[in-house]
Amino acid sequence: MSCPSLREKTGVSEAEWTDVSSLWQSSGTHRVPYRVYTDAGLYARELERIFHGPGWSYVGLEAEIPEPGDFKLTRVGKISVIVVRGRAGAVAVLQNQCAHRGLEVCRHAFGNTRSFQCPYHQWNYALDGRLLAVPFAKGIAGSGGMPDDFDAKAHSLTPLRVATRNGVIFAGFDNGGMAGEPLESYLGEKMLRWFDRVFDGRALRVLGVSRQRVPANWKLMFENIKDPYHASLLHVFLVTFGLFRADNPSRTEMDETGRHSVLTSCRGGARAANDATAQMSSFREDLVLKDPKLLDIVKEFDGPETVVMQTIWPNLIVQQQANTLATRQLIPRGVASFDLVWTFFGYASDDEPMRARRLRHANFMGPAGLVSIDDSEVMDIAQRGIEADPSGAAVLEMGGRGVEDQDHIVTESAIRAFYGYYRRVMEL
Amino acid sequence: MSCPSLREKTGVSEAEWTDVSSLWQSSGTHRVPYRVYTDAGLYARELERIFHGPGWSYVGLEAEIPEPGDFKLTRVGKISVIVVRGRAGAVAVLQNQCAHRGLEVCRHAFGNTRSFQCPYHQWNYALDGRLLAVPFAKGIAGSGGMPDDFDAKAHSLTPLRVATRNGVIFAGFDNGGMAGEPLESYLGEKMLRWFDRVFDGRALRVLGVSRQRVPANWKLMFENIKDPYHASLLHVFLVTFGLFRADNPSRTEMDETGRHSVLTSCRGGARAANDATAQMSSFREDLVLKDPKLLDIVKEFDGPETVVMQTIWPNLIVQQQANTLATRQLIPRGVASFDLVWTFFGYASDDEPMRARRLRHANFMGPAGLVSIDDSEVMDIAQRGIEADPSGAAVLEMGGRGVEDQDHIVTESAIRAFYGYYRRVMEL
Amino acid sequence: MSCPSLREKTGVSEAEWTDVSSLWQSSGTHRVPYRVYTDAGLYARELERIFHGPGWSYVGLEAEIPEPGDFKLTRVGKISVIVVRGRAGAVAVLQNQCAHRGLEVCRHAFGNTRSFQCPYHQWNYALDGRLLAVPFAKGIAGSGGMPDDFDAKAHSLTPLRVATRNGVIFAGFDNGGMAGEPLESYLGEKMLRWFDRVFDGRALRVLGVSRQRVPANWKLMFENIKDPYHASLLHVFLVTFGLFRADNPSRTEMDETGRHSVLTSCRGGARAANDATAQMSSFREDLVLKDPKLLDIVKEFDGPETVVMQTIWPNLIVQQQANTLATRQLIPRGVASFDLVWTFFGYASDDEPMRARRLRHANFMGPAGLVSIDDSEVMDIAQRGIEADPSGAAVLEMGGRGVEDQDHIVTESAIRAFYGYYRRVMEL
Amino acid sequence: MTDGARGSEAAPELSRTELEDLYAEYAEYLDEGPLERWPTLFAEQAVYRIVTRENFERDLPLAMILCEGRSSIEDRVYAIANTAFTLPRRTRHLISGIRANRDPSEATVDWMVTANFAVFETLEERHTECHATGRYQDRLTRSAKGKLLFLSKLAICDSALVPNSLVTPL
Amino acid sequence: MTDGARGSEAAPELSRTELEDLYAEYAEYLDEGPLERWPTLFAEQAVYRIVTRENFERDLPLAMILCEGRSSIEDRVYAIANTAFTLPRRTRHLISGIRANRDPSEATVDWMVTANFAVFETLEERHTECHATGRYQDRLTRSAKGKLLFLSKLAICDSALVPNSLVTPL
Amino acid sequence: MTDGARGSEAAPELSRTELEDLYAEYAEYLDEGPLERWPTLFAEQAVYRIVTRENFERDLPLAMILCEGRSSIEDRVYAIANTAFTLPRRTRHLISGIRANRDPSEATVDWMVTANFAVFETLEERHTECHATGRYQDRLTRSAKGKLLFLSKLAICDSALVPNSLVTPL
Ligand code: FES
Ligand code: FES
Ligand code: FES
Ligand SMILES: [Fe+3]
Ligand SMILES: [Fe+3]
Ligand SMILES: [Fe+3]
Repeated sequence: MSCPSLREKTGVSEAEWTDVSSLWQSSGTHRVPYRVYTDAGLYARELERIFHGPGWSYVGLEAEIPEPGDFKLTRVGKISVIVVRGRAGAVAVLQNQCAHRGLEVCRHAFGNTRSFQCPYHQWNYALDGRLLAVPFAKGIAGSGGMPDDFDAKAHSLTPLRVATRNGVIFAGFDNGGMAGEPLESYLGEKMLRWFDRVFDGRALRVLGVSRQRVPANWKLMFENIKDPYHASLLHVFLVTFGLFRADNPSRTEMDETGRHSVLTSCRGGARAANDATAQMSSFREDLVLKDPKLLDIVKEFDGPETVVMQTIWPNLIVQQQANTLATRQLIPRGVASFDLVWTFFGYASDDEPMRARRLRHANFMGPAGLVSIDDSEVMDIAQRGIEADPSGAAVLEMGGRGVEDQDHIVTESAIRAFYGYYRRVMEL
Repeated sequence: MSCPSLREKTGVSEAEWTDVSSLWQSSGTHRVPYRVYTDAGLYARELERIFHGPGWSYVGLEAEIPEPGDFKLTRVGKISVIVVRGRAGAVAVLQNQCAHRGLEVCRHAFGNTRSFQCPYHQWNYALDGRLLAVPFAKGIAGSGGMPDDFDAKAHSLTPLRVATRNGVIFAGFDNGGMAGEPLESYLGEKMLRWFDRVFDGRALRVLGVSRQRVPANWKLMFENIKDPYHASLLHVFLVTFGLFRADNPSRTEMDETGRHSVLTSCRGGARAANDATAQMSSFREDLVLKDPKLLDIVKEFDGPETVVMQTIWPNLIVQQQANTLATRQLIPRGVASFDLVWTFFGYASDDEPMRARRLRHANFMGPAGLVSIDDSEVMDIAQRGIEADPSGAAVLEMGGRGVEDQDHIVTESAIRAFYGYYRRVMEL
Repeated sequence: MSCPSLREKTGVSEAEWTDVSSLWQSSGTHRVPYRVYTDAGLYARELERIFHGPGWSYVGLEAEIPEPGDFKLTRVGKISVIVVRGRAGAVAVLQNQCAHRGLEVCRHAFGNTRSFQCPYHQWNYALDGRLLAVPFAKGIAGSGGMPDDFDAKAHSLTPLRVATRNGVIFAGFDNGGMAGEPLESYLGEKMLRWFDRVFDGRALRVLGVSRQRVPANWKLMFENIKDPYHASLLHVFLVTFGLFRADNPSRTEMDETGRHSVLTSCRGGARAANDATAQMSSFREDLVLKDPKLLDIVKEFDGPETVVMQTIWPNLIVQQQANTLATRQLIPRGVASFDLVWTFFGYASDDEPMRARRLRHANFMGPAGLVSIDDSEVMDIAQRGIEADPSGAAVLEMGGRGVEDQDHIVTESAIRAFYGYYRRVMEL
Repeated sequence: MTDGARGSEAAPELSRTELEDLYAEYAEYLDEGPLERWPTLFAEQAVYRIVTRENFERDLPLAMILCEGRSSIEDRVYAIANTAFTLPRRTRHLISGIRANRDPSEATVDWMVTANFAVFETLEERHTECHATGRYQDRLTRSAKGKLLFLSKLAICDSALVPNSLVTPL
Repeated sequence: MTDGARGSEAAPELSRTELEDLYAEYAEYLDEGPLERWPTLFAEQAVYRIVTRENFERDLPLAMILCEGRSSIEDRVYAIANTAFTLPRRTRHLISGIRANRDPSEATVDWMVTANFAVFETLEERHTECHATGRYQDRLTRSAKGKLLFLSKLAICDSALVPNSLVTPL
Repeated sequence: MTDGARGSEAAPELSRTELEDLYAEYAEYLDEGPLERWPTLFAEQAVYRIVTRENFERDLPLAMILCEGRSSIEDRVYAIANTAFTLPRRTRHLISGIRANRDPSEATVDWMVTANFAVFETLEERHTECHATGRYQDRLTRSAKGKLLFLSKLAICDSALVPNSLVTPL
């Protein structure tokens, strides 16, 4: 093929298929072979077993589609799905692929509709996916049309199983007829406690969506959030203003499988330098904001925690930092790319000052976030560094080699736990 | 490799090589597995067997290269070829690859030349491809040069076999010395009748070329043209102004192999609503053009047909709609991309009003066509919908499951016939 | 995956893995199968055996990093490396991959530093690559930190072996503990003579760097420089102004392995037309520069040679043409792309007129070079011509089929010698 | 100090800002909408054409869009909005190098204007891409009421190859 | 011959060059630096926001960057330069179709200005790419000393999808 | 109401349109041709240079194109058209943020002008791509006859990495 563009010529993907049986040289997960971030074959297996597999994927908030007929588009793994509220108020999640010839029947990120109509031949689907109408199904003037044995019921938009909890919507594919584990047991008791801290049943109000395409393997995002160690070093902004510091009381907890985890931290009062800050070249004692409104933080949850970052396998991060709340959804876009979709929200009961505060604190996060930008930049050079020579392995020995909960930040325990579960699911 | 661009990182091609023996789950072609639109291995086989195989590919019109030395560049499959009129007036088609070290010897889309000279070492080729001159072939001052046994005759620009009919040029590669079926029997009697309707021997006048790169598998283009069902639904413009309607007399005919087909329709008089239009949400009774010149159509061919769309395997569509005539050539550009090259033409004998009319009717077609834009947009989301989950299959049951000619538009018969031939050629 | 961009959809890479045992149909190298420019599998083998293999790769000039702590980034094959001058003045070459989790620790093309600090967790490395500090390695307040048996010495930035000669820096990976051939014997006596002609021990002064990404396989660049035949035909500018002409005394020399070579030519006085120019359609007797300063060339090296172009396996070209001196480094960027990095230099002892002259003569070379632009353009259509149909082979019979030194330009001997060595290394 | 278009003696009535504003409005109506305002920038008899450089240089008359008169331009707008099926998209016109010359062939108050354009397009789930670049060759006139209008507008695309569809006019 | 912004009678004091220069300086301080000069183009109470078209059209208030007042803009500049970890990059702002209208809602000397922008970004070892395109909706005012300043600036991005990070303001 | 370049008292003789037209002509001659007209925009002793930001910031003198005087610029044009082998291509220059300042170092009537540029390139069978973005740092003067000319022109490319060849000047 003659390449259509100079740029593309350089894009030759060096799919380096690995002999999976020998990929992981050691037991345990204190080493992670770099091939897991670069191998196209492993990525295909991840899509199949993890994203399109038996678990539960986050697909949105009920507050995004409050009215009957409201819908949004998103993806479970690489599969496009419509999240839609039916006439009776129930949420359905439908594969966005026409049963006739495969078109995306829905093209709008958000909207409201009475039914989904494919543009090509106007096959029309109900909000629960049922095929309602096939134009000219009976032919015209006695000619043509669909065969008599055509069964419309066998040609719906494929529905996914759906579960919601306190306004958060999860979905999953049916794999061999298995209905999937109930959402609550999937999350597990330990995780539910933290999940319910933010999603406590109060009505949510969506503030907006941010989307960024990160040029890195999706697992690097999960590692990042499961890694309290980096937060105290990379994020000068956090550290300097005491939003997260190595010497703040912190915990890392995992569910029993290791796939989910939560990182919590409790902001102390003083910004003083001390033993720990001495080890942080990130700490800048002299830094003062000209506009202190940004650090006007109001305590709104029970307990001492001021930061709670929860990661839910395989595609969700729930963020509470200062008064900014958001879900972050991961959509894999190839072995070396993923979309990070941030849905910032507050509560319907927020007063105007709180709403303004949440919007102000949103400056910390998203594609231009004063904190999160450090992470998107770091993931870029992580992927580039690894791709240049994927023959090695990451060293995950901070806080030992185990996968237990920890009550400090000097640990990579949650990442090791994550890869423990990953190895089992991927059979690596 | 460190990727040079953010964008490219997302372009990891997930070549999903299929076990071809189990690809097609059923006999017949009322199901088309989505892998045929996404699988890199099948695409490679298509290039080999279909585009670079024993058939005839359209490469242009004689009117594009009227004078000796006139040439144009195009592609047969992915192979670049020069279509050139020789000194004596005969058309040759030459592979655009220098016999020395493989350069494209010709870089201009159109032109006139006395010979083709490769820029690198100025090897010079005649208009029939013969190697005429190798600079310094005899060396300089007794040193160097080509070996005595160097046989210039073995180093020409590879000529393709060529056939023309009424000003239309076809070419093909020699496969194992087989000269290929004669063009007329390749087209077959049934198809020749329609081919000769537009190409009746009158001199043609080229009005211009349009090119678009469609982000979809090439077969989706053929399906589209072989699909009268969609035209009455998708194309609101056509339907509303009666240029094509489900209740117009229409026919679909195939050659005996099923690879070629023609779709004809006869515009009725009235734009009234009726039974059929009741089924068309596309019909807009109220729509009136402010400038009715666009619908000033003059009958110019015998017979009642007002639209004739012919598809000729593997890369040509001949279009007659209103007074706009064009060939559309398909050039595959990878498994998920093809170029569509439109050559709009009229007859040398057209008077000025007819020429103006053809140019005006060209608004219906091309990359910005009031009608054809619907198709390029639909193909985009067809490919995207299929790629998201290529595990399924298209359902082609409109008008039954057979491959016979039909005298109505409520049928996918021609597409089924196309895939019948495709399965045989591809051995799927 | 749903492709994020129209463009990318066309970029499906058709990796055409070749059965290497049957790739080269003939003995010798007067034919070069086109697959060597297009096959992703062969490219992977090239990276492994050639670029990341036991030889010496050019990585820069000492004059680029004159002071302790000065560093530059470059690549050996696809692996990112830091070239850095240590405190004591010695040059080290370090793999730019953090020993913790693989990030590029250095992001700047050039700079000066006291140590390399990874941004993610601030692991700190000395200029020789040793891991100096791991923040919180001992934990905080008795919790966390690295295991007791963590051995910092086992987690340095991987150093490459380094050799310098007269200010030119080469590096290579350790393969199975082999230290590599000494640089001088690697270059060989014949090549050293020419190498030392430009790099004679005088201090160099860097004038600047140019970089271009060429959409072609890297070997096409080497072929180009090893090909005196093209220079007298393609480069009208050179020929017309007598900077290089077929009838000038010229030589092609190879080292004994065939991997390195040098092309020399001696500019004659007169610009007159003669027998040889009669064969050159490139010669334009009438062409006169309005500003003759460009051709104000000063003889500065012993011997009659006015042009010396040396190619050193696998990634260096040393250029002396008129008074412009440069190294050209090749960095492969996929099977169909490479970066060409030009470092233009003079001598620290140059007076101002010579410095001005070198900058003026730099107009001949680089991405906009009056001469070299011909080559980058030609390589583009070489790659495109070959990719369109990689089933054939290049014909390299100019000057016979042997690989001997030649004392004229009408030869492809050096290219044949190059591929002779290539076949041995690649076991093709 | 003066701010005349070239040949300011001959066409004293075209100010820099008026000229810039016309092109700014042109881009605004296409990029921000409502698209229905776009035809109001054309004279009633205006001819609007988009052609490729390839056809233009070969003297081939084919246009990708050909509108003969403002009615025809309005029909195109209506069709884009109402009859055509198109994916959600957004365009962005950058126009620079706007240069006016008094039309020497006309006794009326007309100007020949040329400019360079780059049009970017953004589709759902995709990054913004350069969709077309090219050259405007326009003629301006004034309505009876003095409003500056396009008497003709020709957009010449540099690329012969359209990235899929050309929906929004250039 | 005149060179007034539209409605030149009402706002005779805004010259074409002054308007162009403000946007030229805006681009210069972001692209060439020093970034510290960029806040000097804003009024003390200025609000600066970058939003996506997607949120804007859905009436969702989220901004990717929200600065309420020049102090807040200065904090953002300080953070980019001093606390954020970012890869070496360079941006290039192309701005066209700058069009000023007298703000009808204000008695003070204010203008509403709209313009189209395209911002390109260049990273190490990569080619220059289009990073964002979109629309400015700005309000200008004059300082006591007569300097033209942004009273508010809203950048609406066409794409909802940022290519990795948004470091330099749009 | 005025339309002066900045410091209009000091340089009353440079109108906005004259400034814009110079850059419009510059782009036109490069993009539309004939290329032979391009050197006519330079003063006889004009220096024209294209450098990368990388070399510029490291104070390295190398230029990708260095022309010392209009003769040398004419030689470059001649070579592009007559001696160089180049593939068919078309460029498109978008220039914005043109800002003139009176040159404080000169007694003569000179201006320092800066602007941002984006240059797009289109090759056969390929889509239009962004080829380079960057910054102009120019000095203008007037010929004896009053024609505005480049006394020097420096184009600083943002990217250090050229997409294959740099054929048409920036
Ligand atoms: S493809 Fe959806 S209706 Fe035909
Ligand atoms: S490659 Fe064509 S002449 Fe050498
Ligand atoms: S990845 Fe480098 S310090 Fe952690
Ligand atoms: Fe972080
Ligand atoms: Fe159609
Ligand atoms: Fe050369």
